[in-house]
Amino acid sequence: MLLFLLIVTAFAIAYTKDLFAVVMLAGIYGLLSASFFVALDAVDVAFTEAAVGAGISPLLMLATLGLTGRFQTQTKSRFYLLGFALVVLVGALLMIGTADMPAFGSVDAPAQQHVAPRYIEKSYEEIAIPNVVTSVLASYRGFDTLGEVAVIFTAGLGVLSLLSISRKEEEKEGGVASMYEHTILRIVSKILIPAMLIFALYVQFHGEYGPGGGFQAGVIFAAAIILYSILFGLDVAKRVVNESVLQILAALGLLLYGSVGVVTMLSGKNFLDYNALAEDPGTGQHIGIIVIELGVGITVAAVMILIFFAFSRRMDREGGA
Amino acid sequence: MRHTVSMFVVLSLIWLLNSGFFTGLHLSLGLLSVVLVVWVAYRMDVVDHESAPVHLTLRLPSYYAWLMKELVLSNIDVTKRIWLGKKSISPSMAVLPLSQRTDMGRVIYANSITLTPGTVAIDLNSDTVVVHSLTAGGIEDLRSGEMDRRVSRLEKQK
Amino acid sequence: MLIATTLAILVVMIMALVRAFLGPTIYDRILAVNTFGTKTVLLIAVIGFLFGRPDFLDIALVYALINFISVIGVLRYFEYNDEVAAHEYNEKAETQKES
Amino acid sequence: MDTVVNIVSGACLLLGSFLIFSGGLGLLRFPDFYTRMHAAGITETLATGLILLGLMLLAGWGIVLAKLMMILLFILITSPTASHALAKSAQHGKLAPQLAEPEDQRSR
Amino acid sequence: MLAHLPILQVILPFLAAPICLILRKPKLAWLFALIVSAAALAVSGLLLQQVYAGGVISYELGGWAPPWGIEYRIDLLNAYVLLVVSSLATIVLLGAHTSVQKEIEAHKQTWFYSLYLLCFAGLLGIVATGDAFNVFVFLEISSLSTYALIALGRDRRALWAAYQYLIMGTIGATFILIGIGFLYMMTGTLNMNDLAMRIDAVESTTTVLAAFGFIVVGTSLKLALFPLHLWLPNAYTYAPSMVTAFIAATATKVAVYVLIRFLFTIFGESYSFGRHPLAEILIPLAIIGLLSASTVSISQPLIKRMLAYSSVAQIGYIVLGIGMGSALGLTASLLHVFNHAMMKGGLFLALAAVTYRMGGSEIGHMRGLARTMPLTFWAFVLGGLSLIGVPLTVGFVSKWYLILAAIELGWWPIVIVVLVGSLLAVLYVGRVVETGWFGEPEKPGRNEAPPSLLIPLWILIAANFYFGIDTRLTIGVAENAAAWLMGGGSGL
Amino acid sequence: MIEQLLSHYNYWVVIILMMVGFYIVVAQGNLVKKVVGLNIFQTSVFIFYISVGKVEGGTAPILVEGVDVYSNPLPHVLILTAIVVGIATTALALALVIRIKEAYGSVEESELQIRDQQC
Repeated sequence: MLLFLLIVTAFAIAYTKDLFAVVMLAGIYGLLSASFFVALDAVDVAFTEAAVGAGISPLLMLATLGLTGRFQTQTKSRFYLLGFALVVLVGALLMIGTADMPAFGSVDAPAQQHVAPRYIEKSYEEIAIPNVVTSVLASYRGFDTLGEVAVIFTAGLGVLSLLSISRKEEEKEGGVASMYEHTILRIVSKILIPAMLIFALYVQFHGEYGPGGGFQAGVIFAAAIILYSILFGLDVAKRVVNESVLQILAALGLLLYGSVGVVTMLSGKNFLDYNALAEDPGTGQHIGIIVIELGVGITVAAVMILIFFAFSRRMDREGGA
Repeated sequence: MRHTVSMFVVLSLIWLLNSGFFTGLHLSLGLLSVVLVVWVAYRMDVVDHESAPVHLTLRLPSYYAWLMKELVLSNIDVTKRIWLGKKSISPSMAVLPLSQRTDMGRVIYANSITLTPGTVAIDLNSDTVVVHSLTAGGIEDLRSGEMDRRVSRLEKQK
Repeated sequence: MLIATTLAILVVMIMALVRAFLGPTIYDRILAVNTFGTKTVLLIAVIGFLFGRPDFLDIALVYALINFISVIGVLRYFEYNDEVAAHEYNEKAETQKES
Repeated sequence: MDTVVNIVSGACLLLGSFLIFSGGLGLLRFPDFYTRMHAAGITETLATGLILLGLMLLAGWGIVLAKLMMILLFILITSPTASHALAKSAQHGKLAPQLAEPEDQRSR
Repeated sequence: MLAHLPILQVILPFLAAPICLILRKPKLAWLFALIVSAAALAVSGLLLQQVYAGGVISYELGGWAPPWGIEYRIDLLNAYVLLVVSSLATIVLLGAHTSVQKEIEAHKQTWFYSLYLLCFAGLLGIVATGDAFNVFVFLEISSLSTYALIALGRDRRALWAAYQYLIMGTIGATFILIGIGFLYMMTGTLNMNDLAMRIDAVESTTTVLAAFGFIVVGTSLKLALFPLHLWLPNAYTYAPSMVTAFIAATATKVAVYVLIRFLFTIFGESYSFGRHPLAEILIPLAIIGLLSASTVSISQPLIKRMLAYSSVAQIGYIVLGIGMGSALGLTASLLHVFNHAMMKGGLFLALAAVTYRMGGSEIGHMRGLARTMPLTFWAFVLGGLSLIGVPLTVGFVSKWYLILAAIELGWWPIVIVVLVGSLLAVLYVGRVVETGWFGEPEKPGRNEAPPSLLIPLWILIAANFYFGIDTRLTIGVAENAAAWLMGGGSGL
Repeated sequence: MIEQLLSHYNYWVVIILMMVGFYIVVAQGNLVKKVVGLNIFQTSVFIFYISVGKVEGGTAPILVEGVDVYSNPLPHVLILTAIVVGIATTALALALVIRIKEAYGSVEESELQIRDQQC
C-alpha cells in the first residue's frame, strides 16, 4: 500500500513542472518512505529519514527555489532519449538481478545468516545496551560512523565555502524580514522551542535504549534553531548562536569522536576499542558510545544550522537587493 | 525568575516523562540538558510570561473542558456537512472584535477559534480577529461572544 | 480495530495525496502536505500498537515536530516569494473563470 | 475490566476512523481552499484525539501513555497554529475565498 | 605505535582537517596540513616496508574481529597506492600556499586546506579499508570535498563543472552502493576478504552478475573511463590549479584501485574475465577513449583542458592493462598508476606556475615561456617527454610493459594503438613546446615562478626520471602485487 | 513467474522507483529537479537495503524480553550512514545550484550550455 503510494508520488514528481509542488511532493515522499521504514522494523532509519527527508532537505530545496525561481521551462534535456535508454538499461540490469534474489522477508536468506545473527545474539553481552542498531553503529562499525560525521562536516565546509561572503560584505547588509509580527506563531513557538530542544537532548541521550541517537538529536536540535531563525529573523538567531562558534563546534564534535579513538589507542587497544575506557567492558562500551554520540550530535547540529544560515543569508541578500 | 523556574520545571517534566529511566546517569544527564536548554532559551530571549504562562495554569483546565465540549459539537456539525455535500455549506468571512488585553489571551482565543472545526482565525490584530467560517452560523456563534468572554476571564487576575 | 484504523488513515493519506496532486493553488498543496504529515503521525502510532511494539512513539513525536517546522518553513519561503504567489493566483483565477 | 477498556478503546478508534475519513472526504469535496481547511481541521482535532485516546486506553499506565499525551498536546497546539499561519498566508497571497451569500446559496 | 600504522595513515589527515578549521590563519593551516601530510607520507613508507617484511597487515577497528567489525587490510597493492597518494598529496601541498594565496579568496583559504585534508583522508580511507561499505563512506568524503574544491575555482564554469561532477559522481557512488547491497544480500557479509570467499558459492546467480555490473559501471564513472568521462575535462579545467594537480594525480588512481580491488580480490580473476566478456568490453572502450581523447586534446586552446583530455587518454592505457586480465597487463597498469600520477602532477604544477605568473593557462600565455620562465618551461618539456613515453622516463617504462603484455597475448593491434597514442601525445605536447620556444612573449624579461612552486614541480619532474631509470621499487612492487592479485604470488 | 513476482514485490517497486529517480536525473533539464531526482534515486536504494534486512515475523532490533525474532540491524546501520551521505550531497548540490543561478542567471541545463558557449 505504502509502496504503491511511493510509486505514485515518484511519478507525480517526474511530471510536475511547478517546482514548488515538486518539493512538496518530495516531502511527502520522504514521509512515505519513512513510514515504510517503520513498517519494515527500521525504526532508527525511519527516525532519521523523517527528520531529513521530510524536514531538512525540503527546507533547503525551498530556500534554493526562493532564489532560483519556481517554474521549470518546458524544454527537456538534450539527453532526453539517451537518458531514457540508460534508464531502461539500468532497469533491465536490476531486473536481471532480482531473478535470483532470496524472497522478501525470508528468514534463511544469506543476509540474515552470516554476520547479522551475531549482533543480535551477542551484542547485549558485549556492549550491554538493548538497541542493536546503536551497538552496531557506534561500536562494531564505529568507524563508518566516524566517516559519516566527516561527510557531514565536509558538506558543511563545502556549503560554507560556496555560499559564504566575506565579513566586510556581511556588515553592509541591512535588516532582515522576519515573521515577528506574526503574533500566534511567535507565542506558540516560544512555548515549543524549548520543548523541542529538550526533546532533542532526550533523543541524544537515549539512543542506546530506543530509536534515536546523535544524528537524529542533532537534526532536531538544529530544526528548533531553524524554526527560531525563521520566526525571529536570521540576525537575531545569529546573535544567539554565533556562526564562528558553530564552525568551531562542528570541528570539535568530529574531534571529540576522533579523540575517543586516539585515547583508546594510547591506552594500548585498537582504535575505537571502547573496552579500553574502563575496567569492565560493558561500562567502557557505554562510556564510549555516549561520548561519540555526543560528538556526532554536536557536529550534526552545528553543521545543519550553519548550512541553513548560509542558505537563508543568501535569500536575505537577494531580497534586500 | 518565576518564569525561569517554571520553564525549568516544565522541561524537567518533559524529560522525565519521555525518559522513563531513573538511574543516576540519566537523571544527571537530564539535569544537564535542562540547564543547557534554559540557558539557550535565555539567549534566545524567549523566557518570559509568554513562553512560561504560570499565571494561566490554574484556570486552563476548566476552560479546556468547555472547549472540548464545543469541539465535539462543532465536529459533529462539520462532519454532517461533509456528508451532505456542497449545498449545506455557506462559507462566510467576518471581522470580529475581541476583548483580550494580552497577546497570550488573543492567541488562545484565535487558536480556540481555529481548533473548533468550521471556523478558522485568519488574521489577528490588536482588537479584531478575521474569521472564516464554513457556515454563516459559525460566525453567529462566535459573535455571541461566549468564547471571547471565557478567554478573557482566563487572563484576569494576574 | 487497529487494522480498521490503519486502513482509514491510509485512505485519508491517499485523499490528501490526491489533493496535493490536484492543487489547484499552492496553499491547497501545503494544506494537503500538512494533513498528510499529521496522518503519518497517527499511522506510526497505530502501527506501533499493531506490531505490539508501542515504545517507538518518539518517532511519531518527531514527525509531528518536523511537520510543523516544515509547514512554517514553507510559508516563510512562500511569503518571500509572494509576488509570484499573487501572479499565480491571478493565473489560476482566470483559468477557473474559463472553466 | 479489561474487556470494558477494550470495547471503549475500540469504539474510540472506530469513531475516530470514521471522523478522519469524513475529513479526508471533505478535503476532496469542498470547493475552495478555505473550506477544505475546515475539513482538514476535523481530521486534526477530534479524530486525532479519539484515535490517540483509543490507543491510550490500550496502553495502560506507563511511559507510553505519557508519550501519547504529549503527542496529543503537541498536535492540539501546533495544528491550529499551522492552519492559522496557512490561512493568513493565503489571505496575504490574495487568495480570495469563495464566499456564499445566503441568498445566493438558496438560489443554486 | 607501529602496530597502529594502518589507522594512523588515515586518521592523521582525517583529524587534522577539523583542527585546520580551528586554526583560522591560512598560513598556519597550510603549515599544519603540510606537516601532517608529510607524517602521513612517512607512515605510508613505513607501511610499505612492513608489508614487504611481514606480509599482509590486518587491523581490527574497535577491536572487533572481522567480519563483525571493520577491518583495515594492507597488502602490497594498497600499500603501494597509499604511497602514491600520500606522496603526491604532500608534494602538491608543498607548493599550494603560494598558488592558493593568489587563486582563492582570503577568507576561504583555511577551508581550502581543511577540505584538501578531508579529500586526502577520504582517498587514503578508500585504499586502506578492507570493508566494502567503508569504501563507500570514504568515497563520499573524498568526492564531496572534491566537488567543493572544484567549485572554489574563479571561473563561473567551475560551478557548472562541479555540479556536473557531483551528479555523475553521486550516480556512480549510488551504483556502487547498489552493487554492494546486492553482494551483501547474497553473502551476508561486507568484509572484502570474507566476500571473496563466500562469493564462490553464489557465483552463478544473476544477482551477483547485476552487482558486478553496477560496481564496474559505478567505478568506471569515478575513474572517467571513456564514455563516462564527460565530467572530467571541465572539472580539471576550471578547478583551482592546485586542486587540479592533486585530483588529477590521485583521485582517478584511487578509482582504478577500487576497480582492481573489486575485480581481482572480491570477484576474482576467473569470475571477472573467465565468466564474463569483461575484456571484450573494457579493451575497446579503453582504445576508443585513448585515441579519441588524444585527438581531441590536440586542438584544445586551454592547456589545462588539453592535459585533462590527455588524462582521459592515460586512463585508457591503465584500463587497457586491466582489461588484458593477465599478470603482465596488470603490472603495466599498476606501474602507470604511479607513473601517471607523477607526470600529470608535475605538468599540472607547471601550469599552476604559469597561471601564477601569467594569470591563465591558455596557449597564448605560453608564448615565449622559454625565455620568461625557463625553469618552468623546461619542467613542462621534460614532463611532456615523460607523457609521450620517451626512454629514460617513467612514461616509457609503463608503456613498455603494456606493449610486452600485449605481445605476450599476441594482440599486435594493441601495440600499434599504444604507439599511435604516443604519436598523438607528441603532437599535443609539441604544440605547447613550440609556442613556448618560438613564440614572442607579451612581456619580455625573466619572470620566473617563485621557488615555493618550483621546488615541488622539480621534485616531481626529477622523480619522473629517477623512477624511469631506477625501476627496482616500482616494478618490483607492481609485479608482486599483480602476481598476487592473479592468485599466483604470496603477496610479497 | 507469478510466484516470483509476489515474493519479490517490493524489490520490483524499488526498481521502478530507481528508474523514475534515475530518469529525473538524466532526462530533466532543471538543476533543482535533478537534485530531487537524485534524492528519489538514493531513497529507493535505501528502501532496497531495508527490505533486505526485513525478517518475516521479526520486530525492530531493539532487544526486549520475550521476543527472539528481530529484523537484521546491519542494513539499518548502513542506511543511516547512507542517509547522512545523501543529505550532505543534497546540501552541497543545492548550494552549487544557488551559485550557478547567481553566476549564470539560469538553472536550466540547456540555457547554461548556450551561455557557456557564448563566452
